[in-house]
Amino acid sequence: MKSALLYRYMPRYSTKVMDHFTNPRNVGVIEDADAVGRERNPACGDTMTLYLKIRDGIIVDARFQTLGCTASIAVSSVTTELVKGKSLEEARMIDRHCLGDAVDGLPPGKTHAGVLVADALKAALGDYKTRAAPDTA
Amino acid sequence: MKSALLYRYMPRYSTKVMDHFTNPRNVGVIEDADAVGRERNPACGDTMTLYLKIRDGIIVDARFQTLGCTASIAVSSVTTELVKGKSLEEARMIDRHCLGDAVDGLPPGKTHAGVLVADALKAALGDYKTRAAPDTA
Amino acid sequence: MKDYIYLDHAATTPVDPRVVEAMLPYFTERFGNPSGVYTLSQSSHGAMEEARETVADVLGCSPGEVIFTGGASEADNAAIKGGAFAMRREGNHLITSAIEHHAVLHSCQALDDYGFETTYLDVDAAGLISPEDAAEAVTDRTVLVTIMLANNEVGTIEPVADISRAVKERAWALGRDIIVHTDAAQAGGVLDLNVDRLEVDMLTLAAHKFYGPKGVGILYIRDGTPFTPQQHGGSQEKNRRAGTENIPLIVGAAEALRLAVEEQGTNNEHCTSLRDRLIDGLVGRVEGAYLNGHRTLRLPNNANFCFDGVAGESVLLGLDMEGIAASSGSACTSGSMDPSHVLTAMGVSAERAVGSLRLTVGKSNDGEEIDKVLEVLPRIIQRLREVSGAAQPVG
Amino acid sequence: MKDYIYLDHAATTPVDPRVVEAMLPYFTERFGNPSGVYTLSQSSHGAMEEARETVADVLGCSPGEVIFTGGASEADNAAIKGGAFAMRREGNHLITSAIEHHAVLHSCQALDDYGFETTYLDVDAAGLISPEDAAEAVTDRTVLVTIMLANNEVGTIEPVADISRAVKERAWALGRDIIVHTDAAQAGGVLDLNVDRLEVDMLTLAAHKFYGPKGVGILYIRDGTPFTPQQHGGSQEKNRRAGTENIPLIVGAAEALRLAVEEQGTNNEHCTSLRDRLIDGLVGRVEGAYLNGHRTLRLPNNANFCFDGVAGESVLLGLDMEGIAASSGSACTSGSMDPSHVLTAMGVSAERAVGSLRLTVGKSNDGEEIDKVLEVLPRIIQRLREVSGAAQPVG
Ligand SMILES: Cc1ncc(COP(=O)(O)O)c(C=O)c1O
Ligand SMILES: Cc1ncc(COP(=O)(O)O)c(C=O)c1O
Repeated sequence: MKSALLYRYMPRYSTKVMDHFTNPRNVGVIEDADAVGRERNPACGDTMTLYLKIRDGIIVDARFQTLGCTASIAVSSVTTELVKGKSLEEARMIDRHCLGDAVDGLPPGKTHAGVLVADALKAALGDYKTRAAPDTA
Repeated sequence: MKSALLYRYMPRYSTKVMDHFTNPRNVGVIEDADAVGRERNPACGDTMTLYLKIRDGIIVDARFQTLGCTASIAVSSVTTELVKGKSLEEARMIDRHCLGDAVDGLPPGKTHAGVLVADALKAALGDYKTRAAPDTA
Repeated sequence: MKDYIYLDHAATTPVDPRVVEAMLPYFTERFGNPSGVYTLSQSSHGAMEEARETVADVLGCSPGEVIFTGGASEADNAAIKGGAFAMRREGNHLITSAIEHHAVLHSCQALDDYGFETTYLDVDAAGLISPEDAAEAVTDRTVLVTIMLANNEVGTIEPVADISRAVKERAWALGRDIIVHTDAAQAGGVLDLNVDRLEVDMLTLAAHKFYGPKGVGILYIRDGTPFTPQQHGGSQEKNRRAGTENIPLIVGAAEALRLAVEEQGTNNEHCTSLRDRLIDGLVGRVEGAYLNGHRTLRLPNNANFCFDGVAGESVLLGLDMEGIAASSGSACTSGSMDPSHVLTAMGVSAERAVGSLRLTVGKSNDGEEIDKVLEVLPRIIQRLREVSGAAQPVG
Repeated sequence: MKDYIYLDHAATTPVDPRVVEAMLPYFTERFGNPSGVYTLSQSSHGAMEEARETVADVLGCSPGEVIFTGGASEADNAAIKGGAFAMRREGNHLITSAIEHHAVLHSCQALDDYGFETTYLDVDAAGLISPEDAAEAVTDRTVLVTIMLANNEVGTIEPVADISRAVKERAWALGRDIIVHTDAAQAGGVLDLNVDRLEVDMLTLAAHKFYGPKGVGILYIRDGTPFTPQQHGGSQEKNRRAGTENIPLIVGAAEALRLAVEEQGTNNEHCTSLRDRLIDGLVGRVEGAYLNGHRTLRLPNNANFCFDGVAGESVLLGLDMEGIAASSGSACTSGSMDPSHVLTAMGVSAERAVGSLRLTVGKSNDGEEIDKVLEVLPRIIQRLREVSGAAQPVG
């Protein structure tokens, strides 16, 4: 079969998703992270761990590990790029819609990827808060 | 469209049916008939009139008029040929199965043609009996 | 002169070679199951969604409101049962007409077993359904009304928008909402199919009636219309119709509809002229010949007659022997023993219905063919009348 | 080397060019509606009846017991609902397995609304259903048992004849008769389909699984089996399935089945060897790789794995980028969020099911292609495990 015949190929994922899936940025662990957020989507089993390094209220480094579908991996990757350099306030404003936009949209049925990553980010920011004020925990 | 493409043509009707439909024998009325049988299938509307000329217990002539489908016309025609020269006894033995056989079989859903003609024959034979013994009527 | 004169386009049409061309790659090359995630699947999926958009453009709806089925019968079954069951709590009464296709009539009847009741609206001598009658039939239990856009036997075009408006207004007056479905199987590529102008909630089409393939139907379901799927399984067609999508035929159906609508003006004009040549050449010239259906509110392709003193089936065989394909609403043709329920509902007597003949023209017919029919058909009728003894036209 | 390596034959197959050839005349030339009386119709009708005989030969039944439908989903729906409704007075209990296709499971579920109840039999770790369990599930209300001949996800072949015998004997002991249906959609052209040896009353096939067209299914109904038609309308298929018959696809389905059965030995051998090459090349070589389903009682074309530390969907995308088409029973692939009900029923944990991958080979695959997969796939898994942090195989 000739691939030329697939001329009407309709990518389900945006070029940006495919780029980040193929070459995910900032994969891995930050050993001395200031904040860690871990989320698992109980329905589909996708799991993300987000590691943040924070200096003076600014996210200076971010890394991730994601077991998940293409969308989850791509959104994870984009998110690490997105949050770097952002203040904690700014980071707190990032929700699943922002993340969807950041990968030029997610196809129907894949919006859970944005939810997973947004939740992991929230969890990481929460973790930072908890660590900063351990006695109020 | 080329008719050559219809090579797998599966005739629903036997050659004999088509022959008698195309060239029905003994169409018409016997003005001085000795017996007339008229039947109408109330369901499909097919109607047959059978005229018989009878001499010394032998059917010497038979004619028919049939408003009906191909099968009814063909069976009518075949029947007029079949009964000619037959004794009344012999004619009485002719039922729808005989008539179906006489046209080399009727397709499924067309057996009512045999019923119609068999009934018309029976009616004609009954008519003859009635005429022969008017006072017992 | 072609070998065979096909005048049964209402039964089915040949697939347009351009449609075959459009389908071919999807059998052997772009054959992917559209629910896969890989390129080949996405290619099928894309083709299917393009087809859906093409259909939606014609219907004036959004693509998500279009479902592909295995035929018009399936679409009718799904619309009627799917609508009725979804509205079960609201009532148990359906309204249809006495001249619907069996796919509609028998779907309604099948619902009897589940506590539904159906009113079958009468038609006038031309086969027209009255909007007033329809409105009067609405009760506080009515959930669905289904009325065909054009009749498949006699070609009469029904005032669907008027009927829909009448029944909906009546229903609203009773404080309720009802679903209006139309079986437009005979109208594809021929009449306006805009669902807003038709004011319908559901609509059925069959590709094989407009030079598309058999085995693929289209069901329009207006967004928000209550609908209980009738074919269960996978989540195809947004859970409204399970089963691996038939991509080649879906592509073919959409291409056929696109072409038919594009060429609608020319084809309708062409067919109307051939149809009228048939009607004018037979009615008034052959004694004991009558036109069935409405003289003007009829499909461009449909000419339907009764001939006294002959049986339709015999006429068909006679025509076939001359290389002409036609059909009849007489009993005996289908193996069923009842005369056409359509002719009966229009008040045609059983005697007369025996002699019914339907000639439905198509885009590939020409005037020469019609002339051949006008020459051959009266001869056949004359010959059969001699056999039936009705050579003198029956009073 | 071909451009694209297609390993999703369980989802659908390309139509064999010989089958396309067989279908083509029926689109444009021999297009007649088989219910007409004229030559063109009789030609269609003859082709359809020939197709029915071809299928009947394969099933070892009489042609009148074969119905053509719009797909396997329709056939499953018709068999289950049609059988259950026809037996309504005898009882309201159905038996099926937990690993059936959704067309079966959702048909059973749809019957809940009508007072039916279904027992879903468990399977063992290999996906096998036990005849004893089936027999034990029979009650004095059981009317129908439906068990697939081979599972579409993991390829496990079920002991359908044994199950049928067990449930029938149990039912007879209770003084009753029950209908046994099998969904053989994955087994067409692969396993023995003789209905007497399978001891079934109804059987479903899908042409597009054996190099025939999509959109046409086959339903066998043993003479005398109670059956209430589900699609109402015309009297086609002896009143068991209304709708204009899809002649080209019916001809294609029969020709595809004929070819598949004729070439069954060769194809099965070919597929088994490729399948085993895949299994042997992955299980035991890639760490954290597990075979799903039975090692030997499995379809010749089916290899199904779980890989720890990756999500199936990502593997599919990775494969697609290398020109390889495969599928996964993981959630996320279908848009549905649930992991495969088949893997779940076999006791595979949700965590592990995330990493499922199905590779189903076909007659046009070759060893070179398999070697390419064996080279590419471990790399993809390795790369994804780095992303997930599970580069070390998960215990
Ligand atoms: C008005 C109408 N409705 C429904 C149908 C059913 O279409 P199909 O037989 O293709 O399912 C037809 C044609 O047969 C029709 O003319
Ligand atoms: C076992 C089984 N049953 C039923 C079906 C349904 O077939 P279709 O989607 O062609 O209707 C399939 C394939 O999808 C299958 O594998």
